[in-house]
Formats: sequence, structure tokens, C-alpha cells
Amino acid sequence: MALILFLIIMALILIAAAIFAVMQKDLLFAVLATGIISVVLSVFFYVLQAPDVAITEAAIGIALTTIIFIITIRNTSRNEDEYTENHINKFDK
Amino acid sequence: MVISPVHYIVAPLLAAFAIPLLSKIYKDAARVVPGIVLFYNVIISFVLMKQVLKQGMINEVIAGWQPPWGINLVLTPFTGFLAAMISVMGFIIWLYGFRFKRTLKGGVVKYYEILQMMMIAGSIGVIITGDLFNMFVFIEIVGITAYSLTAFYRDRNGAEAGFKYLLLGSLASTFLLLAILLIYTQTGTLNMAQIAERMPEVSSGIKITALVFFLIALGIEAEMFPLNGWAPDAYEQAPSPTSATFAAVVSIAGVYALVRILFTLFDVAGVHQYLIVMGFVTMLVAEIAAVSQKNLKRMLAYSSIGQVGLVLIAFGVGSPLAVFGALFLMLNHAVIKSLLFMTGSYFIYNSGEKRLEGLNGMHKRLPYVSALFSLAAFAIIGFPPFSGFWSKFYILIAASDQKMIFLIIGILLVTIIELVYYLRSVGRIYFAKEEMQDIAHKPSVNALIAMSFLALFIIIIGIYPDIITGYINQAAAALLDKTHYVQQILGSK
Amino acid sequence: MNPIISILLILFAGSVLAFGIDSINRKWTGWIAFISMLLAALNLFYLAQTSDLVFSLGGVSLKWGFSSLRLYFVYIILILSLLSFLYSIDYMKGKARLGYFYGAFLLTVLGMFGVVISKDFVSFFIFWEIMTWSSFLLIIYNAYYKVKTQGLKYMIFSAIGAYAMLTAIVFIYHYYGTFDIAVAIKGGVFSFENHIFIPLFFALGFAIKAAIMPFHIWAPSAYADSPMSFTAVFSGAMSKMGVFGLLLVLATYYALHNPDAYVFSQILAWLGGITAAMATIYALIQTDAKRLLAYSSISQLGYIVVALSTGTKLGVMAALYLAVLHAVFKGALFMVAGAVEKQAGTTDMTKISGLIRKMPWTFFVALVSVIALTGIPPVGGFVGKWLLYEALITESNNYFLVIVIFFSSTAAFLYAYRFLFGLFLGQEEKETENVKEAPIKMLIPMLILAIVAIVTGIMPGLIFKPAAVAMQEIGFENVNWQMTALSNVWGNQTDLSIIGMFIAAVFVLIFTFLTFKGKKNTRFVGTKDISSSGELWQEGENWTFQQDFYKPFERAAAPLYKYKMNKIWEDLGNALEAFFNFFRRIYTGNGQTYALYVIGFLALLLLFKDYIFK
Amino acid sequence: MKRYIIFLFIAVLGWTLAQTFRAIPFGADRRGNLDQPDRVAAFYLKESPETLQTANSITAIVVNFRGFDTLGEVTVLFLAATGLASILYRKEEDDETEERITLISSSLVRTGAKILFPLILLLGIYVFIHGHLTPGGGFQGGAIIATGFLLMLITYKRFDTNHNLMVWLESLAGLAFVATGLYGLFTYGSFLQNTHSVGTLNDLISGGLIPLIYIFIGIKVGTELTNILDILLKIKPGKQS
Amino acid sequence: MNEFNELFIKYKDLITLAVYGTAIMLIIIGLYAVLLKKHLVKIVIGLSIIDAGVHLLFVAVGYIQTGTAPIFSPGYENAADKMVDPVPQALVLTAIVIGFAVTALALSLVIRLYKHHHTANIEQIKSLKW
Repeated sequence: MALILFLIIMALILIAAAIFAVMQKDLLFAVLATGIISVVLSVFFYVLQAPDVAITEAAIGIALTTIIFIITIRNTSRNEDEYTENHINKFDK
Repeated sequence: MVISPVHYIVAPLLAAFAIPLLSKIYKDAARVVPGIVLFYNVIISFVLMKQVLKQGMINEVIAGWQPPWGINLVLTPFTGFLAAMISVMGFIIWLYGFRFKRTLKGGVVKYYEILQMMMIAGSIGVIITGDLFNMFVFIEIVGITAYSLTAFYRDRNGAEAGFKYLLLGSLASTFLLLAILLIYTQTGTLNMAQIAERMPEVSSGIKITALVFFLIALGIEAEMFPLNGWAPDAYEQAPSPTSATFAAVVSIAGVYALVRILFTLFDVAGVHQYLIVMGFVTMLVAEIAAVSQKNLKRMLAYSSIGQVGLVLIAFGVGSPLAVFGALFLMLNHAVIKSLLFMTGSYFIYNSGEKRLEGLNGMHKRLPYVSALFSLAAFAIIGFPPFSGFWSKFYILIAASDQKMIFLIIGILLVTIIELVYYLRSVGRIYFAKEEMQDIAHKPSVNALIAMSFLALFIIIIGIYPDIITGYINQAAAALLDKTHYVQQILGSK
Repeated sequence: MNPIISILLILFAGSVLAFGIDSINRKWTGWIAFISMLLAALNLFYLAQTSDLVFSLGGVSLKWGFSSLRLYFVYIILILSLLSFLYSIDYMKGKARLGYFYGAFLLTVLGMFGVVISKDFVSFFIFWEIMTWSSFLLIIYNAYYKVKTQGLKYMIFSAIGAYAMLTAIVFIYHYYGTFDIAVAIKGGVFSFENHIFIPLFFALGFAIKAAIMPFHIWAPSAYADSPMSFTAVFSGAMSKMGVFGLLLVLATYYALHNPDAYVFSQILAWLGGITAAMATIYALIQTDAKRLLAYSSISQLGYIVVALSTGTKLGVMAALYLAVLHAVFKGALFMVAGAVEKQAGTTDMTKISGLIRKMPWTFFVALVSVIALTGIPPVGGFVGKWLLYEALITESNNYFLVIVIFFSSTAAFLYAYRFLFGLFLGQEEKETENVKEAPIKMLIPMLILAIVAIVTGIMPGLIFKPAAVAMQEIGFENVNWQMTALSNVWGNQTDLSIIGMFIAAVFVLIFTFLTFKGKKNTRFVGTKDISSSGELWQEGENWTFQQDFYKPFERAAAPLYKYKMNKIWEDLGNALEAFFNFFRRIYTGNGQTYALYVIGFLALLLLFKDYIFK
Repeated sequence: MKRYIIFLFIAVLGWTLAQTFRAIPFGADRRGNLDQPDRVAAFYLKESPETLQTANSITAIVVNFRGFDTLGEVTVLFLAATGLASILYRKEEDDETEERITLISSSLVRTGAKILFPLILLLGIYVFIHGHLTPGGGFQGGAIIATGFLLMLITYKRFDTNHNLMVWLESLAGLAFVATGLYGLFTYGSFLQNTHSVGTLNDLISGGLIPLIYIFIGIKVGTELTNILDILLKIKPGKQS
Repeated sequence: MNEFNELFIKYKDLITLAVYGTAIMLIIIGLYAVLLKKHLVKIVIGLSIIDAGVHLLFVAVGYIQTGTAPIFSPGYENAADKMVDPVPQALVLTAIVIGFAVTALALSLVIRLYKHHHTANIEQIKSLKW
């Protein structure tokens, strides 16, 4: 029973994290939410008797994907609504 | 077995892994090694083609597991023909671009050559593999190389085109995965022959859903109409040898994947009508968009899409003659369109102008290249006695056998649209006033050899198509003979 | 070697050679082309005893060979082309891109020759297309800035025609299982019971080539803007390919006298009649001699089509005869226009005049050709007109058509006279003072053509003979003809030689009179030389007849000129292009929209998947 | 308006997926007959302990049964690294100083990283060496190694991945993978064919060539991922080009 | 295990919903981001969420009631009949790595685009059109 409850809670967290990742304006948090998706997903995989996939998802999804997203955000804009760089001509020398 | 289909993949892979090392030792290794590898592919494709025509089929198993358990590479006359075609085109495009890449600085050549070579190898992989998931992997190889190459010129438009391509490509791979999953759950196998064998047992709901996913995913790769938004941008922004490769290799592989899955895997009615309708819409929209293009490569890109539409129509008609025509058209398209991209690239290089105005009066500066461009333009419109005529002719005859008079009239009307913009550009080359510019970048010898080879091919096939029709006939028969395919692969257990 | 192969090879090799040699030595280009044309034409002596050439290409069985009908057209093509190539050597001297010109020209001749010798539909179509695109290359040769409209117009119309034919051809293969023209015709391909679209599509293709009225708009500028030496062949021989094709299509009708075809032939006849009349009216208002000739060409082709569509023995004979004659005199006229253009720099009839003294031989050719064109004895045109009228009056029962034809051939006098007057007669102008007679290499072909026109006028049997043989092939038995006489249905015979001699005598008399008169010491006064009347010519004042030549007539016929076919087609083209421009905006450039297309298409497929796939 | 259309489209897709997967019951046995395999799943489950003597049947599939896929997959990563390098970082064209993004890190973190790094490497190596016995393998091990490098890269400004060594390792690992495949081709007639001496189940040295190949894959994936991270970390924020 | 078995049967619909439903929801949410979010990074996030959903579907399809991981570790040498389907897991391994490669490439393109266009709004990046 506990396992099933756990599964359902996990599923809810997964969906909530996904919705959060999509809706959150601050991209850094959105990316962290995708990291959470990966964490929960790897647990999910583990529960579904797929330890190999779980490890892969954990290693690649949590650490690597998140870090490259963060690098990207660092290089672009952090706020979703603020697409444009404020000082466009800053580097146009 | 000295030579086997696996060499198609392994040789480029070895080279790709080795190039970073070799280029530390010998600076030009990155430019030379792919040529050697691609030439090796040409040689083995001829050897294998001969063998295939004798034996009927080569079924190469990987890791010693007979199909359906392991992955297998299948060379039928059909796939062998396409693989040979792609190998030859790949080598010619390499030859064409040999000096072009000299304009790139230092180590960048390495990246370019690896990606370009692997794009060709991946396309061959898509064609010769007999396993569904393996096909997905190869499609991803082609995709990743294509995205990178599209954005290879690191200007704003390159990245934009690359991103669009990547966006649609990712959607395609998503749906492809879903479709593979559905198929796997129902048949319990990934081998295409066995899937084909078991497909009648699959319940129709899941089968058709999987089919739709396949259609979307491979339609994106095959540049079918509402799914081809990436194509013009990618063709336009990629370096010209890569544009030629897109037309001559990648789109062929996409169409192959679509056709293989529709013809061999599924036994669903309505597919043919779907192909005809969507092929026609693709062709019509592409040509309409091409007519008033201002940009030469973009115009050629839309024309490419149009040709692919015609290929899809021909496959949709589905009779042996139509498939024969479709294969012939694929061959012609590969040859002619890459010649157009090659010559067009020289125009752009000379005028420094990507727009059509750059063509003005080019015949004075580049007489030979202009003549080749005109030849290719005439050939792709389908004027006899060039090779483009025959393929169109066979497709029309095949359509007439099915009494599709409106289809025929439609195809020919669209051809007239095509004719308008090609002749306009030919007219520009010969008759428009040029802006005086004395600097002429004459084509280099290797590019001239490559282009002349293609032009010669166009003329020879146009005057005497019998050289090639025998092979194509066998290829078409091999595609249509599904039971033979299944039996050959599964029977050799 | 089979003369067919050798002609094709010679022409092709000549084309490549001419194209290549241009960059080495420009002087040789014309000669190379002429020599290869000559070599090809020499093969004519071996033609008659040639057997058919059957071979397979691309899975299609092809058949090339001659027959009497085909030979008839081969002669027109090769001889006219030969003369034109001789003419070209001097005409094209000093122009750019000679290799391009001669290469394409030889290919065009090759295409025409191929069309005629093809005995199966596939090679027929192949050569037809070769002819079309190589002539396209020639049409855009002069028209630097017109490529976008004029050359393309020609190409689009040709393509529509050719593709209509192609559609019909593939369906012939579907229904009859053969590409062989003779077999297909025997099988009743062109009969109207089975598949009416097959003869209709073929007729469309040929009508476009023959510049029949609603499809003629490519013709005036194509004829007028190409180099004249090519136009001579273009109008003289290539438009006859349309006639040749119509003969093929209608052959079944002739042979079987299919009553169902009555409507069809009537429509064709009326189209031809309208073409003849309208083109004549348009020719009247042209100020450029080349355009005038172009419209005249269209109207002459109208006659031929009318004659053809009567479908009687006499009518077909008239058509065949007119086909030759038109090739002769229109070839000569275009060469005259070319000579004037070459020597005087322009063919604008409002600018030049009085060339008769400068270019007497050219004038002679023009005179003979104009006489032939208007159909005055003793020149060959008279015979053609005679046959045409007789065919229409006695056998067609279509008197309105007769009236139309009468009207247009009468009106032809007007423009023919304008041509003659505009270029050669009238006052001499200062601008034309330094004009010289055309070089000998240009004169020879013109004179040959003029002589042919005269000879055929006196001895029409020279043409009747091969024409009669040709007609037997289509299915007409017992075609009667005499060498030097015409007979009508009432049994009266007119000996042409007597008429000829009489008129020749009159000519000689007039010529002597004029010569003696010219001996007197007269001073030539230019139109602008009005100082004798105490006035000075002001800039912009019009003192010549050349301008507003037929002003009253123009005013009278003004309503007719309003309806220009050209404008309708152009509007259609513009509307299409605008639509295309609008339509391609579905490629918005936004990657997300493309993704939306994908998902939308997916959703649609998923919604309707059970209806589409079963 | 557009938003609702999109909702509709997505809803159609979701509904169809739901309908479709309702016909594929969750948790049902779709492996087929295990004794007389008619489906690949059963075959793999049967053969992987018997013929290949590989405990982890996923490893058996990834490296042997479907080894060609894995070769392709390694190639994809390799090509992604190449493509990334060609898109983002060209040493010859950008004369940018090779300055990496680093987090402002305290000495505690740095020391911790220094201690952790060898451990992480060891873990990674352990994972791919035991790929045929326990969960994990080349990819996982490679990814873990890359994580270790990532840790060092972002904490130490001066830490260099020794590009040359990386290139050598990566290329040699790739070549070794292909060479192993070719060894199978030339010895047994089939590319990637496993040796016949496969050892016994659950030994460290078992499964024939499988552990060897997985080690190559591990090295290759690790270097490739490190390479990708290295490239991404080297771009300067907001630099014009 | 027996207890779980019973529970599984009892709550089968719920579990099915939890697994399949989550996967499909992930796909849908990801698609929503891809189609409606304007920020390039958001679109790439959407793509990776879709990927996650698809991977979950794969693993879920391979799952077998009360199955064990397909590893013949000591003590499980003959437990093949209880093991879950290993094939989808192997495929997912490949798919995850490929997905990572594509994501990395996508993000590099995003960085490139931002450098040139100074914006990450996809609606403003359309210099190639028609």
C-alpha cells in the first residue's frame, strides 16, 4: 500500500514539477524543476525495475543536463519575459 | 567474408574517430582521409551491388545473432542501389568541396569533414539497416550532423536555421520513438522483416496510431508539406556542399525510411492515396513558394522539396513502373540538384550575393559553370534529352495506367511553374546586365571534375537511359516484393 | 550510315563544335555551322530509299523513318535552314555569343528534323521538346531585358502545349498499348468516340505551335525579337511543325471521314479564320517591319489551318502548298527585314524610307515576296490562294468563313503595301544616305527564295507532285494535278504559264519605262528639305507619310484593338504570381509555427485516421 | 485563439495516446515464451545468461545483441561534441582567452571537490567495469566520470582537462571499440561477434568481450561528455562574434 | 511480495493511471511548452520534458507485474521468468544519451542565437522566411 501511495505521490510530484518548469518565469528555477523531474523519474525507473535506466537518468539527467541548462541561462537571459538583452549595444564596439 | 555491408558504416566511423588523432600528425589529414573513406565506400558499393544482383540479397548479421534476434544489415537490389548512389554522390560532393574547405581556417576543417562524412555514413546506415531502432539511431546521427552543419557558418541565420531544424527533428524523433514503442509492444520484435510478418496480427487501432506517428516522424525527414518548415532554411544556410548533400543524400534517406516503413512494415489501405495527395500538395506548395524567391539557394531548396513531392507521388501510385520511376527520379534528383547547388555556390562565391541578382551576367565570368547550371536546370524541369525527362515520363505512364488523369495534368501544371523560375534564372545568367566585377573565382580543378562528371551523367542517361534502367528495375522489384524480403531474412535463420 | 543518323549526328556535332569554336576563333563559327548544315542537307539525296530505324530506348520501342508526308516537311526544314545559315554568316557578323547562337540554332534544326522523322510518340515528344527549348534559347538571344516576359511567354505556352501532348501520349499508351504513331492512328486514337481528350490535347499542342488565335500571344514578340535569320526558320519551318502535327491528328478524320469530327473541324476552322483576320488587322498598325511581318506570319498560318480543317482533298492540298509557299516568301521577307536591319540599323518604318535605290536587290526580293504573300499571279502565292478559295467555296459550305478569309487577304494588301512603302519607297532621308546593299552572302539565299516563289507560280506542279504523294499517305487517293495549270470544279483550266508570261511582259515594260524615265536629270528632295517653299523644318514636325500611315483605318478599327489577348494573359499571370506570393507566407519563418504545423497535422491525422487508413 | 487551437491539438494527441495505451495493459507479460523464444525479450533473457554468461542482461543487449545501436549512440555523442565544438568554440577563429565559467567557491568547497574527484572517478570506473554484473555500465560510468570533471571544472579556475590526453583517449577508445567489432568480423565472420570463451556467470571476467567493450564505451562517453561540458563552460557570457 | 501482488491487482487502474498518465501528461506539458512558450530555453526544456515522458513510457511498457530487474545476480540465476522486459530499458538507455546530445546541441544553438539576435524570443528570430 505504501508503495502504491509512494508511486502516486511521485507521479503527482513529477507532473507538478513539469508544470512548474513550464510555468515558472525565472528560468533558473524552471531548470531546477527539470532537475527534480529527472530525480523523480530515476526513482520511478528504479521502482519499475529498471536500475540501469535509473542510474543513467540520474547521472545524465540530474547533473549534466541541468548544468548545461544553467550554462545556457548564464549566457542568455534568466527571466523568461525578459527575452532581450538590456544593453544591446554593450558589446557592439 | 572480405567485404560486407558493415564496411559502409565502420570505415567512416574508424576514420571519424581517427581524424582528431591523424590531424595532429598530418595537417591535411582531415581533408584527405574522408575522401579515401568515401572512395572506399564507392568501391565496396560496386562490389556489393554486383554480388547483390547475383545473389538477390545480402543479409549481414551483427554480433552473430541471426535476425530477428540481432541487428542485421540488408542489401537488396533496392537498398544496394540507394547505398551505391549515396556513396557515389558523397564522394563526388567531397571531391567538389575539397578545395572549398581550404577557405576554412585550420582545425575547423576537421569538424566539417567529420560531420559531413558521418552524415553520408548515417544516411547509408538508415538505408541498409534491417532493424527499426537501429534506423532511429542512424536517423539521429544524420539529424545531429545536419543540425551542426546547418549552423556551421556561425552567422545569425545559420544558427536560426539550425535551431528550426533541430526543433522539428526532435519532434520527429519523439514520434518515431513512440511509434517504435507501439510496434514493439505489439510484435515483440524490432526486426523489420519480422514486424512485417507479424503486422497482420496487430489490432488495427494501435497499428494505425503507430502508422500516423511514423508518417509524421518520417514525413519531417522526408520534407512532406506541412512538416517541412525546416527544409528551406537548412538548405539555404548550410555550406553549399552540405546543401548538395541534403538534396542528394539526406532527403533520399528520409524518403527511403518513409517508403520502407509504409511498404514493408504496414499492410494498411489508404497509404497510397495519402502519399499521392500529400506528395502533390508538397510539390505544389513548394513550387509556388519557389517561384518568387529572391534567394538562389532558397529557390533550389524549395525546388528540392518539390522533387521529393513528386517522388512521394510516384511511390503513392505504387505500381512497379511507378516505383521504378520514383527510384529513377530519386537518382536524377540527387545528381541534378547537387549539380545545381554546386554551380549555384560558385555564382554566390563570385558575386558575393546570395540573391538571384547575383546571377546577372554570370556567363561571362563563369562560362562553363553557367552552361552546367543551365544544363542542370533544363534537366530538372524534365526537358528531353536529359535524364530528368525519363523519370518524369515513367511516372506519368505509371499514373496513366491507374487512370489518374487529373494527377498527370496537375504534375505537368506544376512543372510549368517550375519551368518559369528555372528559365528565369537561366535568362538572368545569360542576359541580364552584370555589375562589373573583374575578380573571378574560377572553379578549381577538382570541382570542375566533380561537376563535369555529374553533367556527363545527366546527358548520357538522358540519351541512353538503358544503362541504368536494368538496375533500377531490379531495385523497384525488390522494394515491392515484401514476402520475398521477409522470407529471405527470416528464412536464413 | 543511315542518313537519319548521319543528319542527327552531323547537326549535333556541328552544334557542339560551333559552341566550342566560338571561344577560339569567332570567324569560323558561322562557317562551321553552315558547313555542318550543308553536310546534313546533302544527305537529302539519300533520303528516299531509307528504311525505318527501329530500336529500343529506356524500355520504349522507338521508330524513326521517312514517308512521303515526312519527306515533304524534311525538305522544307532542311532547305530553308540551309539558306538561313548561309544568310546568318554575314547577318550575325560582329554580334556577341555566336557560339551560343549557332549551337542553339543547329539544335533547333535537329529538333525539327527529329519531330518530322519520328514514327513514334516518345521520340516525337523528345524532339518536340528539344526544338522548343533550343528555340527558346534563340528567342531570348536578343531580348536582354525581355527575358522575363517574352521568352518565358513562349516557353510557358510551348510547355502547356507540349505537356498536353505528353498527357495524351501516356494515355495513348495506356489505352492502345503502343507508342507507334501509325499503329495508334489505325487503332483510332484520334477518333472522337473513345477518348475525346486525346485528339483535343494534341490539337492544343499543335495549335500553340502554329500560333492559333487565343494561344498566339507568344508569337509576335518571339518572331520579332529573335535574330532575323532564325525568325526566317522559326516562322517558315518551325510553325509548320504545328501544321504537320495537325495533319497527323486530323489524318484519322480524313481517312475515315468521321462525321463526329465535324464540330471539331469547324471550331478549328473558325479559330484559323479568326486568327487570319485578327492578325491581319493587328499587322496594319505595326510601325516596326519585323512586328508587322510577325503578325502577317500568324495570319498566314491561320489560312493554312483553315485550309487544313476543311478536310477535303483540295483543302489539304491548299494547306500543303501554302505551307511551302509560306516558308518561301515569309522566309524571304524576314531575311529582307534582317538585311534592312543590318544595313540601316533599324526596321522602324517611321524612321527609314526610300531604300529602293540603296538596296535594289533586296527590294526585288521584297517585291516578289509581297506579291506572293498577297496572292497575285504569276508568283506562287496566287496558286495557294486560289486553291484555298476554291476549297472553301466549293466544299466547305461555310460562307462566313469564306468572307472572313476574303476580308483578311484583302486587308493583307494594306499591310503588304505598307511594308514595301515604309522601307523601300517614299522619300529618301538623310539618315539613310550611307546605307549600302546587303552583302552577297545575304542576298543569295534571298534571291533563291524569290526565284522559287516565281517558279512555283508558273509551275505549281513542282509542289503538287510531292504534295499529292504525301496526301496519299494520309488517305487521299487519286489526287489530280497538272504541272503548269490550275483547274476548278467546273472543269475550266487556266494555264498559268500564259498568265505568267503576260504579267512578266507587263513588268518588263514598266521596268523599261521606269528606267528610261529615270535617265532624266532629276533631283531627289528629302521630306525635310522644304526650303524651296520658303520654310524651314522644325524639330518634331511631321512631313513624312511614314507616320500615321493608316491613321483613318486605325481610327475605324479602334474598338477591335481594345481587346488584347495579351492583356488577359498577362493579368492572369500577374494574379497568379500575386497569389503565389501571398500563399508562400505560410512559411512564416517562426520555428514554433512550423512545430505547430507538425502537431496540427498530427492531430488532424489522428482525428481522421480511421477514415484515411483502413 | 491560437492558444485554444493548440490546446485542442494537444488534447487530441493526449486522448489518442491514452486510448492507445489502454490497449496495452500495464504490467502484463509481453516477453513471450521463455523456453521457445518467439519475441526478442524472451530470447535475450534466455541467451544472456546461457550463451553470453552476462549477469546484467541489459548490458548484454546494449553491448552485444544490439551493440550496433550502441556504436551508433557513441557516435551520436561524438558527433554532438564535434558539432558543439564547431558551433560554439573554435580556437582558431575566436582568439578568446580560454577562460572558464567558475563558481565563486569557498576553500571548503574546493577542498571537498579535490577529495571527491578521485572518488567520483573511482565510482565511475567501478560502474563501467562492473557493467555486466550490476546495474550500470559504460554510459552510466562515463556520465559519472564527466560529473567528476564537471565538479573540478567549475570549482577550479586553473583546472585543465589536458585536452590532448582527452583527444587521445577519446579517439583511441572509439577506435578500440570499432576494432573489437572488426575483430569479431574477421575472426568469427560477424561484426561485434563475441568470443566463444565467455567465462562463467557473475564472474568479474565473464561475458567475453562485453566488459572490454563497456570499458571502451565508458572511457569514450566520459571523455565525450567532459568535452561537451568543457566547451560549454569555456564560452564567455555575452561575447560578440 | 504476495501482498504487493494483491495490491497491484486491486489498484491496477490506479497504478496504470499513475504511470501511463504521468508519462502522457509529461508529453503533453512538454508539447505545451514547445508550442506556446516564447523563450528558447523554455522550448528546449519542453523538449527534454517530452523526452522524459517518452522514456517513462518505454520503461513502463517493459514492466511486468511483480517483476525483478533483468539482472542475473547471484541468487537470481534462474529467475528469468520473473524478470521485466529488458529490451525497452536498453532502448531507453540509448534514447537518453541521444536526447542529451540533442539537448546539448540545442542549447549551443540557443547561445549562438542569443549572441546574434540579442534575444531569446523565438518570435523575433525569423530572418529566414517565405
